[in-house]
Amino acid sequence: MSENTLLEVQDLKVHFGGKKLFRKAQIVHAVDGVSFSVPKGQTLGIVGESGSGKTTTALAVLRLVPITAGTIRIGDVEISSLEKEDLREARRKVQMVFQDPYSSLDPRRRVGDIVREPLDLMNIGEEEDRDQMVHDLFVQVGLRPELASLFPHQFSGGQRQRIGLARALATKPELIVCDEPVSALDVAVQAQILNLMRKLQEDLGLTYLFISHDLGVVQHLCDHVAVMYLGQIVEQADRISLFSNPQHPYTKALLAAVPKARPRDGTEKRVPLTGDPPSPINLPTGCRFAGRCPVAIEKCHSIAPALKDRGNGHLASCHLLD
Amino acid sequence: MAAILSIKDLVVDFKTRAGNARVLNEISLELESGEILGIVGESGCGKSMTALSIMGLVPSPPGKITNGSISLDGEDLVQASTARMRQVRGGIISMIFQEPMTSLNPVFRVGDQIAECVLLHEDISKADAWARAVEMLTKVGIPEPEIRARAYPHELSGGMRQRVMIAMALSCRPRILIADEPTTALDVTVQAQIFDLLNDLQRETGTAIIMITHDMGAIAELADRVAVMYAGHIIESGKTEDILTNPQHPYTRGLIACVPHLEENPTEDRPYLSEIKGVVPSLTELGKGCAFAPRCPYKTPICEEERPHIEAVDKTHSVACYNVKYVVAV
Amino acid sequence: MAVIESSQDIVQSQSPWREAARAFRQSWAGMLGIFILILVILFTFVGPFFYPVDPFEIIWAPLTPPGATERAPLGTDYLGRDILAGLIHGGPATLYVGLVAGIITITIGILVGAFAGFYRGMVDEFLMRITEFFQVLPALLFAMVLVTLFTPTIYVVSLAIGIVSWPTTARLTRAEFLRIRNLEYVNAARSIGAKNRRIIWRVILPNALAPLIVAATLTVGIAILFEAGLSFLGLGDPNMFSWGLMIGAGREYILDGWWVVTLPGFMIFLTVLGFSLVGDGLNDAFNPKLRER
Amino acid sequence: MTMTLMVARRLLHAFLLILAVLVLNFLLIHIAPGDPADVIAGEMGGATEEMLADIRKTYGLDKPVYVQLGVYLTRALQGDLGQSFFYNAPVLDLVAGRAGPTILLVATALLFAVFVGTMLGVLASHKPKGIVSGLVTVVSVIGYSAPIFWTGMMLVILFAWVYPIFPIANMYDITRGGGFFDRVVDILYHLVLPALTLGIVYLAQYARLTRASMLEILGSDYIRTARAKGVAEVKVYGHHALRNAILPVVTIAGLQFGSIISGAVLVETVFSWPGLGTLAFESILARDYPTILGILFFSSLLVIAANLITDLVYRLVDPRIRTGG
Repeated sequence: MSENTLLEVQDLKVHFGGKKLFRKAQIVHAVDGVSFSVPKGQTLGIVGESGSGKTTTALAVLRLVPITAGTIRIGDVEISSLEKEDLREARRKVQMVFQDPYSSLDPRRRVGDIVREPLDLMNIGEEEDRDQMVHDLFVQVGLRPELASLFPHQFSGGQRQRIGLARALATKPELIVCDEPVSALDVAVQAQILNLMRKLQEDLGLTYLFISHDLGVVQHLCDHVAVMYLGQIVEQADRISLFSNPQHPYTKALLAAVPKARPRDGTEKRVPLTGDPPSPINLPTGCRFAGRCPVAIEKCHSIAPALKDRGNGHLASCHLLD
Repeated sequence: MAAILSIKDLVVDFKTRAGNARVLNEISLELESGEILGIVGESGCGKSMTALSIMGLVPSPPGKITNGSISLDGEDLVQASTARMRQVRGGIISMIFQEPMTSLNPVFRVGDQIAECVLLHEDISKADAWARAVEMLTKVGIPEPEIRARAYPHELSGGMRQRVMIAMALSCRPRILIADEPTTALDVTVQAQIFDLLNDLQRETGTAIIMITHDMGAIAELADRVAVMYAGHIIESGKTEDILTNPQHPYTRGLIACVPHLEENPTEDRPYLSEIKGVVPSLTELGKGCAFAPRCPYKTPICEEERPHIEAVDKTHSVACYNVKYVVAV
Repeated sequence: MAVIESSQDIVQSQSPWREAARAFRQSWAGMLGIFILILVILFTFVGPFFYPVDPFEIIWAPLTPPGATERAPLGTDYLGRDILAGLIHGGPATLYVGLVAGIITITIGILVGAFAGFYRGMVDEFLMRITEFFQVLPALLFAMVLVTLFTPTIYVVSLAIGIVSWPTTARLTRAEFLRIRNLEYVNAARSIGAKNRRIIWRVILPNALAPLIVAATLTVGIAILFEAGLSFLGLGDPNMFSWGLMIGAGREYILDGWWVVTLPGFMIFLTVLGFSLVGDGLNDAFNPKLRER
Repeated sequence: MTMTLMVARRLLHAFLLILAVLVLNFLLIHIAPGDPADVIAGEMGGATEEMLADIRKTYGLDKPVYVQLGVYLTRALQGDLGQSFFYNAPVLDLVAGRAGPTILLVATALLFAVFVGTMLGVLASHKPKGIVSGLVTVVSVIGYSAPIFWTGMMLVILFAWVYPIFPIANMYDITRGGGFFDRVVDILYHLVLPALTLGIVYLAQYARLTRASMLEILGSDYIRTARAKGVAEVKVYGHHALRNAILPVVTIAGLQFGSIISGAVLVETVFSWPGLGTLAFESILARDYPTILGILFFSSLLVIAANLITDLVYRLVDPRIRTGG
């Protein structure tokens, strides 16, 4: 693990389901052997479609879902092996911003209390200073502090996301995991929040793990990008390399599928992917993408390709690149 | 080409506890046969209400069309009888919706839901209607259509369901298809499939499409012309090309600029996104001036005094803004 | 709903509970229910001071109809006891059983439902099997058996009603917990260091409380009906004067004197109606969306 | 998941529930104050020492508790629910003889409540602020709040004094002759008031439930789809919305079956309907424990059976369950 790596995830597996009385076990391989690391002060984006396991990965980093296998290290703490009180303490270093601005704030609590709660629970600062800290957090995320006595339903979606950010910042975390933080917002508000997140990163030296399905947003915000498909990373590279030189057929298809906000000139005819991603319950053998892959060969259906370095740290898993 | 649908000065009011909300404010639109018209805007701008007004499905109460006309080949749909509107809906104008997961009735087979539509509008036997349903499913690219026709909605994926919705909407060969955010709820690769499908079907059948979306990308993919809506007004309209490359209204410019668009060859240089300050105003509290004035960086005193009318800047491009020239200059 | 603009407008905080209280005050059902309950309480708790007649005492000829004598304005029962005195003195016991049984029901129900819904898995499976088992037993028959096997005191009756009634509350609580535990603010609470105990009682429960409060209100009414049913079958506490007891005793004489059963039955109806209406009002108050329909 | 496997699983489940009810009965006998043999004999049976000894022997009451449980379960599963000393007959015969009328009463009331209730609910949902809607709300609150036996008695007063048109007691008129058909008509005639009393409470609830779920469904996306393809309003209500709105009614009706049986106990007592309820009432007066426990067991069986049926019905009306497993 290099000096400035903040988050390191190795061979993470999260499987759901299992034993039930009188019922056959159905195991969902939500995350199936994922490894990545994020350097301090930078942003790793994880993109993928629904069912790719990107959100589960995010939750696993905070230990909000049970981990089946693998290690997660934040700084010098191996968070994946902690339990109970140690885990609770360790969560101070990593916080989360959620997708849905309407369900991520407890509707029965004043927003000031929502932001103050982590300070109380984690015992941060002196009790009498905490009101001031809440005040400062509000200012930091661009909200008027006198609004602290209001309830969440009195705020707009964008403002709620700001409150969510303030809550996440309260424990002074090093890593913030963002699960689609702007996808529920209107585009104009989305820009405000993205800019705020960038500013906070610059001011506080935050590290982000940024989960999104929106490639435009990921390209704008992230330094490194990992592409997930059915619980696995199929390609991972730095921002410029990934977008200008995608290797994996899935990444290529994904990029080609994004509508471009410029007039059609008739030259771009994408190769559309057919069908939907298969379910993470009955996984295909071989490469998981083979069933939809426009260039799959026989081998792809029987042997799973390995995620290998294709030069300059650009990782991709595809037999055709070997 | 002649307009098959023309909306004139349409006004829709909603009674709310906070007062009267003018959801649509003197909307005028023309749809030519065989074209794809995009309507773009943020949530609450009135784009979906425009669609529901055309379909005669404005929820009433609390909503009401208080002024204007919607004429379909010269016939005013606002004045049309309920019986006539039932013929129009699904027969002449049909519609698909944003949420394919909830837009199909969960307790009926998808084939029956399509066949029902055919039976409502054509004098045809049940067996023939079912055959048509299967044929439509084939047309929208559903594999094994005979088997899938017997499936229930929950047995299909989101993309499949949206295809079923399209099959149902086109089953009676309508002249106009209204697509309300048809791909918003879908994954990006599935979204691309639906775009291609709509494009192909449009070319094949010549059905005119009204495409409602918040996504300039979707507009660029499909639309020939675009109308941009803000707070119940159309503030700009024109050819897709012109709107995308040469937007005139400050709001349109902001809407395009605030989205981080995917670039094929990104550089290290990443400026902050440009923002539209503030939030969309509440429709019950609109002043007499331009609805966008409170957020507009170019506003002048007159903007807050009197609402600008939409005026042509050239043959195909119209804008509702007093400061068009100034905006263009900047 | 007011959305705060960036301008300097001052906005009042709107607590969800206070909003609900305001909505409740505007609901005619809720206010009517409160009014009825106040009347009933005044009648049975203040009544004795104005009408000090012993309900067990025989004061006039049996089965005297209402209005026939000034001594018993609402008539007498089959032994010649004053009906009005009975109505006044029968209230506290009935209300007591209703409240105690209601509290037992809600407590067991919330505990079982909360743990099942929060921990899921085997805990859920186990608790739900028990709940299901209790739902299979016809409640009144089960309560009848319990009361017959033990002595029918007011405590046994309350306990029996509580034991047979909790499954509905448990299911409701569980459903709410299952719904809420998937919401993002629960994950948020966990990630800022809240322990399970805090998440169950301080995060999820307050948000599940609205339907539970409605259910609790209705449960008191149901418990009162239950007590009435048991008394009607002759299984009430014979030493406590209650409306149910009057009905049970007068049942045989219904065709000889309609008032013997009708009047205490009406008191029970009125009381339960009060609770039902309050429950309705609360339901409307907690679901503003339904109200606008 | 195949249908047979599903049915097999449900049956196993039902069997376990039956066992659990028997265990509960066993526990109740032993928890009750006094000698279990006395309980089994029945307090009012005036049991002799000889009889008690006999009972102790049959039920193995001198053996360890688990042996006793084993004996009890084996006997019960073979259909031996004990002997009623009060009626001097096997409990099984008593219960079986009275089950028919109760099932008739409960089924009639339930079907009446579900059909009429649903129809009223649909009507009410058409105009959520209209007269029917208001009526449904008022009647359901009243029906919910009135003690069921009291409602029954009010009907008795009404139809015995004011308009004596319906019989107010018993299941048929023994003085009347006639063939099988006449007897059936006579029974139905006697059934009117008890079934009405029992049904009305649930009718009002189902009407209200249907109204609420109709209102929710009428605002859903797929109803908008139906309207967008030109479906007439009558069919939107009666076909597209109702098929979905009926689902919660089926669920609740299944869950409430136990409570309906409880209601039947009271209604039967009011109208002297010769079912399990009157039997329960009589045996409680006589402290005839074996019979009471037998009734509790048998009515639990009815609920379990009803739940199985509900389950199957639900599978028929909701395709999501059918294929979802």
